[in-house]
Amino acid sequence: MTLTKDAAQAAKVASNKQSEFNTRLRASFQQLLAFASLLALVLFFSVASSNFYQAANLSNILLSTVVTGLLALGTTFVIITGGIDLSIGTGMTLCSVMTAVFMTQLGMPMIVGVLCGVLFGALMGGINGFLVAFLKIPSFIATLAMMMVAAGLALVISGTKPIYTNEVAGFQKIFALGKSIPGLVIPNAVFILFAAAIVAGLLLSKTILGRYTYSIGSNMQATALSGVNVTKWTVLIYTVAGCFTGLAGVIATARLNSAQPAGGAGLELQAIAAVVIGGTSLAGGKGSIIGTVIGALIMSVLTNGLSIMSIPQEWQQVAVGVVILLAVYLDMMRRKKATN
Amino acid sequence: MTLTKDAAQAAKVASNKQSEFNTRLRASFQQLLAFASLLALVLFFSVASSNFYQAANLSNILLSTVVTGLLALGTTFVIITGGIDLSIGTGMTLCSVMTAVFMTQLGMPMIVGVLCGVLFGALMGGINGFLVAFLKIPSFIATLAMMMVAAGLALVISGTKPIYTNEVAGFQKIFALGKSIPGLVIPNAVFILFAAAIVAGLLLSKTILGRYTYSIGSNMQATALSGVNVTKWTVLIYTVAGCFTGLAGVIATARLNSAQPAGGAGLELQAIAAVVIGGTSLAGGKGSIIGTVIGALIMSVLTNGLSIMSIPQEWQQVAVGVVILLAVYLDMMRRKKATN
Amino acid sequence: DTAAEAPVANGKTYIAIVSKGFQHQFWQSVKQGAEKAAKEFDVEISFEGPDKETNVQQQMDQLNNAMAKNPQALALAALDSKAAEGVLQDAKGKNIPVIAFDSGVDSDIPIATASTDNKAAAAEAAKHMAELLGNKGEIAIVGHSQTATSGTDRRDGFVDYLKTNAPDIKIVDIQYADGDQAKSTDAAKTIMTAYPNLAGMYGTNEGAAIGVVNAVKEAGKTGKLVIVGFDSGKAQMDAIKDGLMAGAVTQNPVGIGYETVKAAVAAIKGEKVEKVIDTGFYWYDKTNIADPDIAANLYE
Amino acid sequence: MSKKLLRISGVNKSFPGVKALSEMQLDLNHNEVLALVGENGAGKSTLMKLLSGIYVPDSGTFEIDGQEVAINGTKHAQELGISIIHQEFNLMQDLTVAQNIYIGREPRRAGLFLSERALNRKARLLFDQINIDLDPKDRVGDLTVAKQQMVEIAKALSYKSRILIMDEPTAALNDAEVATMHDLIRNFTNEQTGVIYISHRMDELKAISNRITVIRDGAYIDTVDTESTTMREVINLMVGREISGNQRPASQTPSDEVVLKVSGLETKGFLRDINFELHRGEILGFAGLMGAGRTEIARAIVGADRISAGTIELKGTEVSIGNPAIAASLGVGYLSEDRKHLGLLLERDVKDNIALSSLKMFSRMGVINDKAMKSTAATYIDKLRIKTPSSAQTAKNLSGGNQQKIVIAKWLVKDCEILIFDEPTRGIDVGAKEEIYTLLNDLVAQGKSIIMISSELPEVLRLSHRIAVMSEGRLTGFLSNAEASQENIMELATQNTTGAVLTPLPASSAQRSTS
Ligand SMILES: Nc1ncnc2c1ncn2[C@@H]1O[C@H](COP(=O)(O)OP(=O)(O)OP(=O)(O)O)[C@@H](O)[C@H]1O
Ligand SMILES: Nc1ncnc2c1ncn2[C@@H]1O[C@H](COP(=O)(O)OP(=O)(O)OP(=O)(O)O)[C@@H](O)[C@H]1O
Ligand SMILES: [Mg+2]
Ligand SMILES: [Mg+2]
Repeated sequence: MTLTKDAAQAAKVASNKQSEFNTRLRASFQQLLAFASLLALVLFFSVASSNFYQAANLSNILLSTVVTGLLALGTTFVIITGGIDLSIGTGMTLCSVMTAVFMTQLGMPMIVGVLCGVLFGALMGGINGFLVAFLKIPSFIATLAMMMVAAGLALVISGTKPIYTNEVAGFQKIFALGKSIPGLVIPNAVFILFAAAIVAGLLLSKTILGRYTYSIGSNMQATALSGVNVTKWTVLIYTVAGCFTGLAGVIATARLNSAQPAGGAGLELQAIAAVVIGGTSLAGGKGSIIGTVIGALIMSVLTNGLSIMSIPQEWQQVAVGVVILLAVYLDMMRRKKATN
Repeated sequence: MTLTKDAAQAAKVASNKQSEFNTRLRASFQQLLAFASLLALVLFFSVASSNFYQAANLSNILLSTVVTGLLALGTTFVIITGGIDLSIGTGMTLCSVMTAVFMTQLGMPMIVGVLCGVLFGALMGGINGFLVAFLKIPSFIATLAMMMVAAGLALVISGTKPIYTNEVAGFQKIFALGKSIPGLVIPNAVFILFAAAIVAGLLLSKTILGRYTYSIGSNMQATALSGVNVTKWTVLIYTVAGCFTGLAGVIATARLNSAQPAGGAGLELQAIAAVVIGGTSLAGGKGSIIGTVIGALIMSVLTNGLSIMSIPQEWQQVAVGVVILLAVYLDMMRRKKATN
Repeated sequence: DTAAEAPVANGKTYIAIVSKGFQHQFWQSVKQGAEKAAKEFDVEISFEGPDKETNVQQQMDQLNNAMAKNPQALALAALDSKAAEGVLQDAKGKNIPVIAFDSGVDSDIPIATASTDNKAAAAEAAKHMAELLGNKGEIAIVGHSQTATSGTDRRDGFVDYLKTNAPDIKIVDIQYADGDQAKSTDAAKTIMTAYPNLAGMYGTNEGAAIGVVNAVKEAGKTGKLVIVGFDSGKAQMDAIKDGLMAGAVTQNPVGIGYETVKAAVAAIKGEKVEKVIDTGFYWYDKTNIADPDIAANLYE
Repeated sequence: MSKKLLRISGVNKSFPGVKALSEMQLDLNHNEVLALVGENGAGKSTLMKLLSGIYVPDSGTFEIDGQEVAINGTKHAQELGISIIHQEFNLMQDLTVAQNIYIGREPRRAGLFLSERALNRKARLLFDQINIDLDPKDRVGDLTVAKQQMVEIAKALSYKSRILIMDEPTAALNDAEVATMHDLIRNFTNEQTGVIYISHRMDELKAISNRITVIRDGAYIDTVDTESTTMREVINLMVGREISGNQRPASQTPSDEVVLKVSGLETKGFLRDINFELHRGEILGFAGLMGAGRTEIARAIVGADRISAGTIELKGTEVSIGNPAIAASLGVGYLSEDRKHLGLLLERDVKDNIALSSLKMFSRMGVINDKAMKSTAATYIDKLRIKTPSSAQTAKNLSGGNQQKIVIAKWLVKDCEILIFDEPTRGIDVGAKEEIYTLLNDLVAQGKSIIMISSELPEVLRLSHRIAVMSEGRLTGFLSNAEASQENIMELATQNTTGAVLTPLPASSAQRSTS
């Protein structure tokens, strides 16, 4: 090439730097603005009810975010690959049952039981990944089937009865109230959620796995043509996502002191909603963990706030729907502005 | 132009015709094969239980397909555009409540009430379409919000109580048993389903609306740049889909002689599963009504057959999950073979 | 509706009620009873319950939210007593009296329980079924939940009674349909297809019972099966009046709600409350449906 | 002489209803650029996909340095030293330039962790080496088509490959960038390496290739030495018939009637003070360097992008065009430069694509008349020589050039008063180009008006009555056909610029007669 590296060129480089800085600034501004809906909600409820902005209630909100939050973390990976995971709700239930079985019927020590619970989630995720990547079954269908299978198996394995874990030494501590920050009683489970979020964030932004997650979601064929073993990595990504489902199952068990074999269905939509509110695109290729955490918090602040305000429950549903719409719409508007 | 219309050209035209014929043949072969999973299931259950292949039971199966089937018809349109509709389950419930309100509290004559019920569905669909097309909110989020709003409103409007429609003259006939085919008692509702399927099929394959449905799903941007008013057509397509939700609501009301304000959640996943089992791609651009009908039938044959066999319910769920996987997988294999 | 700040602002007593559900008729009737008592005793209440009776977590969140509103008393129908143990301890620590209702709470903390015995009520239904069938024949059950206690108690009470008192009645199938009328209809119809000789069916709540009635109607087998149900509601009462259904057991959900609030008010005032408030159940059929005693316990 | 670097013989490949290659052969020497030419759908891309492990041949042998190889999979092809730039982009839009180039080969720490800094450094080093002006940190989705093409090229060069296959790499580039690319290729070829180069731009074959292999209808025709052959001979081999061409437009002058008047048009990001008029029966060419803003003007006019200032008048009345649908209803059609993303319905069949803009014409009361659609499609399949087994073939199964023809046909069917064609002949073979030129001339003869954006100057010069030249979002001048030459266009195209610097034109195109 015959580019003459003259003053003009230098000027261009300088202006590039400038615009790069602008881009960065804009990006972090965007991230900041993502908080805005959350803050607006918190502010609103704080004004609306004096019971809302109380240490105990804030800890409630965090607590009620834990399980959905963990599920949302895992499913963020899957959604960024362009897939979807409908099995997380009942899958979490199955993991919960398995954790209880491991610890009570198989008599594993607490730590081992917890580990096996998480690994069981990984196994389920791996199966999802296998179905999607090897058999090329659309993730919606593969995980829908897994959702049904997990719901059924949870009932079969538990004998349709709750399995109680009170006897398992130390297990309740996982969910118990910690007192790490003076004045604020924050349950251990919340720390686990944040630790998990940090791990997820690092995985996604700093590792090969994360890079391929974005790459596959952005253009699977091109990724494959570039010599990346897309099949293998897809299975891995789903497996990682499964770990979060497993962890959610463990924590749900610790919270309820028991594995509840029914239910879980519906949680997947909540978790996916949290992910999407957090700015991750269902088309794949785009998304962030911090967004997901904010999304999950928005969901639980909403539910909590409306209930604290003693809004009749049927109106609560309407309100949640409308606020989700608003949050996503405003977020989109802001993004648009930020990029213009 | 310098085209020489010689013998070679003529030969080429002839071979074009030949290969076009082949393409058609292959396409209909595929369509035929889509029945295969369904037939295999029917065959299996007929052998497994002598009670299965009975006129009365077949009519049961058809009957239990009606509501999900109608929902699946509507959502086929939305899915072909590349969207998704999660609001059909609780939306159907809201339409049911509105139909009952129209006919009892507002005292509309039966026919007008039915029409208004369907139109109310169209309105909801139109709102979904507006959110998706004008505000550019991802359809998953828009319809998830609508799902919550509809669930809430159904309770609010009904005062959380069922609304009974026994007094409405002629209304029950809609669902009642017809005797159109000697020997086989087929409820009117089933005819309505098939009529609706035919209308949907014609809309999709023979009209501009259908063509745009495919085009938008195939490449929205290209369609827009081709001078198609994508926004307007998207709203229309969602509105049409909403009509089917409305119709499902009307029929559900007629069947139960009342509008049941709670519930409906979960139906959307069943309907979407039916659509996808029927070969419509969630990526958009591809799909057919006949496939959806077959998909819906597969779902209800499965549920009915397993329960006729008195399989414990928890195992039924597992079996449904596995069979869905198999059906989709085999269908994919067949398609692959058909195109190779 | 009542403003959020009302309990604090005007110093009215506030009682938080967390039930097992809120959408279904049964729970709406409980709510109605509670509201009636609230008016009568001039207290504020809130009434919440999970979307489904399998959502134990959601109920836990609702319990936590209720506690955050600093109620003077807490009323609870626990989906799982052990899961709720933590909140109960919390309430005890804060000296908030806890009243249990519906199927009760398996714990020492509640100072009173306003409930019916689901098992006994189901046994009553079984008794009538056995009588109507002459102690023999094949029957089936359409349940509303295979995990929620109300579902399992109403199933087990029924099954156990027949096992001991009418061993010739064979329960050939039990299917669960979430208390959804349409699903229950489909389930009941498949059962009838699978067991053509079926002589009777039992639905464990309003949705299940009406589903059974619908199924019999749709299958054209009106009058050929003995149907017993649970709960009330207009459709079920109509079915009984029309002779489609032999009868049903009703609990007194309005009474449960009323008694719960009444007990809570008493507890707040430091008055003594009965440990067990049995709100009872009643068998009703064509013959007694209009009796004032019975009618008072039925709801449309 | 040593063994051939690559030798292909007896290769057959069929798709359902199409025999794409039959008994194909080809050989590539060391230190050689072998051009591969043929009409649209001749089988060039298919052959290259066999080489790069995407398709498996039905039969045939491949030898590298005399060693027979069976290529199974893309990764294997890479290991054998074959790297390819596909005709269609294979980029991850959401990743950055550097991330795209080194996907699957990113510098790692502890096997799992990424080092973004090392990655960007590596990319920058590569760009310096091969002298490409790209920022490693730019998101690929934000780049123009031309820049994306550069990313593809950089990616292919980043593999230490011996055989580089380039499938129409210059289709999206203008002459200056083409020259850059040719330099890249010259630097790449040495005693160990060779290049297979596919292009429909005849002028550049002379500039870059050593030999030219011609194929037709999936069969091998001949290989000639570039030095000793004229392009006319190559074209005749290619199409098997005589092609007329290379005249400037017939002296028939456009009328004075102004059909489109753009005044003071600006967009928020880029365009500044755009003023021009389009006359009835005129072809107004738009020339400019990559990123000059031609596409952006077109998009702004049809309402695909928002305008921040300015007015648009159609036949003297001011109009406000909010979206392309309004534009189309006012008789303004826009053919996008990016056929894959903005032009085609890949999953739909040929006739659906052709009829997309004019569905209303093929329907009565909303009901589609499939027969009419089919016969119209057949007409254009004939007219534009679209190579397809039938009008029911799925668009994605057509060759790139034939896909482009479908997109053109779509707008020919629509019957717009004003057509804006953005790089209409991208990827189209010489023969078909002539036919399209004829069609465009026919259209203006009928009184239609055309804006033609093209990066191929000879094409602009040949067709346009007037040429508007752009640079960095501004119109820098208008030239009448008579006064325009490649030189004065380039002068205007680089006027007022700060960064981009005039690059000498490729020898071949500069020499081309423009009589
Ligand atoms: N996947 C496919 N399925 C069916 N037919 C195909 C497929 N891929 C290519 N073809 C057909 O094979 C023939 C050769 O196509 P190919 O893409 O190799 O042409 P090409 O020489 O690269 O043309 P162009 O210059 O237009 O890019 C064409 O007729 C095309 O329609
Ligand atoms: N999607 C985009 N995001 C950001 N900037 C863009 C985008 N598309 C174009 N641009 C910028 O807009 C300007 C004009 O680009 P445009 O595509 O109109 O140029 P062009 O003259 O058509 O050139 P070519 O098509 O040959 O690249 C360029 O500076 C380009 O960088
Ligand atoms: Mg090609
Ligand atoms: Mg351009």
